[in-house]
Amino acid sequence: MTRGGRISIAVAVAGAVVLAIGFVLDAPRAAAAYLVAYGALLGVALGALALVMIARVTAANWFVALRRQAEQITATLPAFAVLFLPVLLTTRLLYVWTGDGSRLAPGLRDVVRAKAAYLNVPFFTVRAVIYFAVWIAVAEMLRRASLRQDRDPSPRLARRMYALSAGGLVAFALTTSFAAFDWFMSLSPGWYSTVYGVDYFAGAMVAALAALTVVVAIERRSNALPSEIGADHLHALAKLLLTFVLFWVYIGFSQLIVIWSAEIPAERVWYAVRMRAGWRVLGGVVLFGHFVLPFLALLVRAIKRSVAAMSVIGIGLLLVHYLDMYWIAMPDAPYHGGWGFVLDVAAVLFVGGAAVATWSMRRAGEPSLAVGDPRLAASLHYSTE
Amino acid sequence: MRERTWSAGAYLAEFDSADALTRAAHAMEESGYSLLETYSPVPVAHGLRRSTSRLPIAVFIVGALGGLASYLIQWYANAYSYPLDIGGRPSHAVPAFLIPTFEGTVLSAALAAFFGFFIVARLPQPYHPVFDIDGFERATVDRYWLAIDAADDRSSPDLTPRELHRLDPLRVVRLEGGS
Amino acid sequence: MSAAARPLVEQPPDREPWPVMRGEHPAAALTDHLLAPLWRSSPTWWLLFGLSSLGTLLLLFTVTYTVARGIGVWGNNIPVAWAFAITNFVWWIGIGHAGTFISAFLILLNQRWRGSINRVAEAMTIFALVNAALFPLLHLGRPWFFYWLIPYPATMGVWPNFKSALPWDVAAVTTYFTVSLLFWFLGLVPDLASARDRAPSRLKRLVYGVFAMGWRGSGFQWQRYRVAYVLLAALATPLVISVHSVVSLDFSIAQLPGWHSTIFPPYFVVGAIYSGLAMVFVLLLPLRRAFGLYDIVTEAHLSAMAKLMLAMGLMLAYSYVVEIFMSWYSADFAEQYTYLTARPAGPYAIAYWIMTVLNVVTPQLFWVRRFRTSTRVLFLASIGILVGMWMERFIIIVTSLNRDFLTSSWHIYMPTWVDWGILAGSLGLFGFLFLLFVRFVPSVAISEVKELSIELGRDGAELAGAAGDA
Amino acid sequence: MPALFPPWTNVVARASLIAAVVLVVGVPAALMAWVRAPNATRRYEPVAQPIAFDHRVHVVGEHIDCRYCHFSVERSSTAGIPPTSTCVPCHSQTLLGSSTFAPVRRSMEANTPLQWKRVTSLPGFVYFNHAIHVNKGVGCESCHGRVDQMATVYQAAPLTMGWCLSCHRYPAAFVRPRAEVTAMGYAPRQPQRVIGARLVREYHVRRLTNCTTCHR
Repeated sequence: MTRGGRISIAVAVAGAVVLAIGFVLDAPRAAAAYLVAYGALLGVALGALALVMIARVTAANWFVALRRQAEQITATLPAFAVLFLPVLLTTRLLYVWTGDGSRLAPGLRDVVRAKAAYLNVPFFTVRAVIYFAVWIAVAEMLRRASLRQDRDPSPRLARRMYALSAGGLVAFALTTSFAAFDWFMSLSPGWYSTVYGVDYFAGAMVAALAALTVVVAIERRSNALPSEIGADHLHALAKLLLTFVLFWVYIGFSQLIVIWSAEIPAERVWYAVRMRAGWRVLGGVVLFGHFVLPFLALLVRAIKRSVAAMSVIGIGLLLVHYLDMYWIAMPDAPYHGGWGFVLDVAAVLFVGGAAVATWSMRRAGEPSLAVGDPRLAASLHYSTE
Repeated sequence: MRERTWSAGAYLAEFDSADALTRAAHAMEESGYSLLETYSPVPVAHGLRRSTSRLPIAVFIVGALGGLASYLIQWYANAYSYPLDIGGRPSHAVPAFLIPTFEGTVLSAALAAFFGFFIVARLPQPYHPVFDIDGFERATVDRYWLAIDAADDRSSPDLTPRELHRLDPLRVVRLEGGS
Repeated sequence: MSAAARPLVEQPPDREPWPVMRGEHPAAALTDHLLAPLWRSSPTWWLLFGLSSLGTLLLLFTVTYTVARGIGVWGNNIPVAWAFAITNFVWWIGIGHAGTFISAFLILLNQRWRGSINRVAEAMTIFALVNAALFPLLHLGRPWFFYWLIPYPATMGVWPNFKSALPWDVAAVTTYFTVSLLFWFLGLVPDLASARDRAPSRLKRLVYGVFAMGWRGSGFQWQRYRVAYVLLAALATPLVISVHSVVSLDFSIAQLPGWHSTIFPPYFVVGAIYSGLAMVFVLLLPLRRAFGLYDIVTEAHLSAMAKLMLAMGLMLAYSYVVEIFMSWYSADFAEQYTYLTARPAGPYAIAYWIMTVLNVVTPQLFWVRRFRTSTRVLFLASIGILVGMWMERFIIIVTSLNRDFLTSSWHIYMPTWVDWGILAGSLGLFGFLFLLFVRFVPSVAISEVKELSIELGRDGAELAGAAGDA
Repeated sequence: MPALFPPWTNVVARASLIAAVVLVVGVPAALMAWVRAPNATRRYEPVAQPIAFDHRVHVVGEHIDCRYCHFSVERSSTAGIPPTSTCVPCHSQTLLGSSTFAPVRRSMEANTPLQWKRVTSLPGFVYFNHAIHVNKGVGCESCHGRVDQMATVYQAAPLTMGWCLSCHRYPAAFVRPRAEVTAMGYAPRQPQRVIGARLVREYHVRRLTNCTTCHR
């Protein structure tokens, strides 16, 4: 195991200890902190999976050189399946639709009762199992085919990955959306938004591209990647990141303008809570850090081609992605402010540490390039000019 | 470098491929000419030194101003001059105003890019001295031309045509200046 | 083959990929071949032109009748205040999306194969927008006051209400039309210069010369041209997304079940590109045959666009699924009734099921490689998708309105002959404009195709790459 | 072969582009200027009446209050056009026999009203009430101008909607004490700012800018 892997295990253990103490002291707050960290970090893995599949079906040649790094991020999905257990065990603390409805306002009680066929813990669990089964199956099959291709560059494998990606995207779109509905949207069980699944996907794509940028930057520095992968590949990655930053703000704005203009009280309340007091400030920070700043920065060609600048943008976007998830999920979760922030940090350390440890363990010994891909040579010589 | 007018006249050589043009342009530049221009039916990477276009910056600025103007118009109209209470939404309705602001930004930026191009390219210009050359019509079809300003320090009436001939062109033409 | 000239969507690797261009084409012959339709017309052209002129006359008549008598001659009545006109508006403007999407988005992705089809798609965009703009104007009732929607210092002292979607529409559609036109014209300039220099008569040389603006293809012009073209493409791409999003807000910012849904903006954009691609096929396939463009518009193009259409169809199906699920999940009676009863089993159920089958099932054909290149399948599927997308807008508009909150005000909408006449006439006008276009404007981006042919080494010449510093 | 276009076409091309820009900007600008011009709003066009009635003589010369003839202005939506019988009492002594007065005599004998021509007319879709304006302190002069100086009355205000709204939006800038409503050449004794604010409070003047205030 690498040094990085050992450090991340230590970080995860430290986070777990603090989180465990938190559970004893204030279980609902700890559960909420965990869900937010989980949702943000799961997005990175899911986004990476989508990225691998999209790049495959759109014949993005430049991406071949970076494909292995993206695939390795998806290798954390089994860990996320295990890490989902705490969420499953704390549904009673997190979701007000559990239980007999005594925790709900009278008006909401009828609404929740009408959805009981969908919002109940057994079905919730079954669905989660299905989501993870789909994600892990697709990710692992793609990874296995890709690794096998390193030794056996037969077109049969490429064809298999192509078909898997095309079908996988369909399954991915549905499972990811419904996972977002189940795990985050149902935190406020009276509220619903049809674009919510796309919104979660948009955030996940930004996070995955940011994470990939950081990984590529680190590997460039440690010379784990060939020197051909340089400014041009970073440039392409940055352009894609810019696209998804815009996509994220577009989807977010779509949801906002529709709800804001119609002013249906049951819908408006979601934003009303999030546009008050500290949440408003946090929302402003997210808007600025997730859109304004990266948008302006990524317009500049020199920034798109600089490893250092792109690393900063990548790390920054990952942080803001967490804040975005916080702003989306936490106002509906049991939140009391105060020392709870310690638990938020602990949860990030735990989930993040565990994910990074898995990542580092599973990638060990793998070639850092998809050496069997016939397009690799073309991809390495990719030029944005 | 700007668009050339050949007011002092020019020497032109005609080639039949982009490749030949590129080679010729490099050769002439290496032998010390600096006032060169090419004419081709498709964009050719001839490697001639050129200034970076400032069009993107102009487009960014005009776009930003256009967006600002669009927002101010809406603010003036709906929040200042004639506030109307519609659906309980505030008079200064930021989310709503953002939509025409976006459109205004794109429209002004696009107009800047379009007209900016015609201004820097000095078009429309139905007449240009090169059009007086017999057979120059094929420059938009399948012929590639290299032109050297007679005002170039290195140009001379007998040396330059000879140098051009050495590049194996289809022909060399002398364009008289002074018009 | 350079990386830039690959098709958008990957070919199955165990099969020989289709070339994006076939055969050897000397530049002069290629230019003349692509310019040929400008110098002569065929009997087929005259026949189609005559037919579409009749359609245009029908439009002229029905529009004049509508303006003279008022929009009472349409079938609309409260509560179905929006019906055919707005359906046609959304349909046409949706069709107008593929053009800029293909030309602008694909140039950003460096997809050089776009050069074979972008001109047709862009022209289609402009003519679709002309048609689209007609309908809201007529729907105003007093179309001569359209300028009231523009914020100008009026003697009335009032301003448009920018919290309404109507001025948004005006801003979005006029911006889109203007930018599409500029983009189209900028792309045309080098080809118009070729036309000027190849025209058989002095009059034609003069006419094309005026529009070519004195383009002479100098290195400086080409470099700045590419900068401006890429800039316009970069601006047009978010614009194209914004336009149908804004159109979707006409519906979704209301509180009506069936209209009020947050997924509407991306869902409408997807549907727009979907129908637009279908219209590109409907126009391109006959054009390919008539002008003998088989070497330039190859199976690679057809397959890539078919895959794009499949992707759009799947995204559309996703939206349908989420909407239906969410209507149930909302636990709101009106929502549930609209999506689960009124649409699938109400008075317009036939239209609903036609829409679902045509939009969701048709594109599934394109999972099969053979169908992606069969012109017959592509053409018929495209017609089906165009009909399906028209039905979708009709369903969204009419079924949401006709069963009002009060059962006493329920009303069955039926179009009148004027409604049908305007729809048919707008198709006529579209054909009319498009036929004029193919007759007088180069319908393939000649300079781009030539560049591609040089790049692929099919010209005997080698090109070092694109000029410019973009 | 000479070039397709001679050199002078460059000048023509540029000039026509400039002309196009001028047209695109100039035509709407000119139209906007035109609708504000007196010709378009029909301001200052003296309207000939069936009898050569001179407001100057009556208002300045005889100090007759507006309300003497326009009797319903404080009670009704219309200001009231004087019937023939309003003229006769004073004029039974003077002028009644003159040729100028022939229409009045005819009207009196035939018992048919004089056909006065309307000077200030609003479109049918505008609801306008004189009484409310007068009672809230809007002077006759504010809309009708210095009638005391008009030999033949003309429309003084542009009567555009923007003109109406300019007062409806900021009534405090225009209102005057009720006692001064019919005064011509009225000048506020204190700054209008002070008086206006006070009167708006006192008369309960509201800022009525809803569409339905006038378009009912």
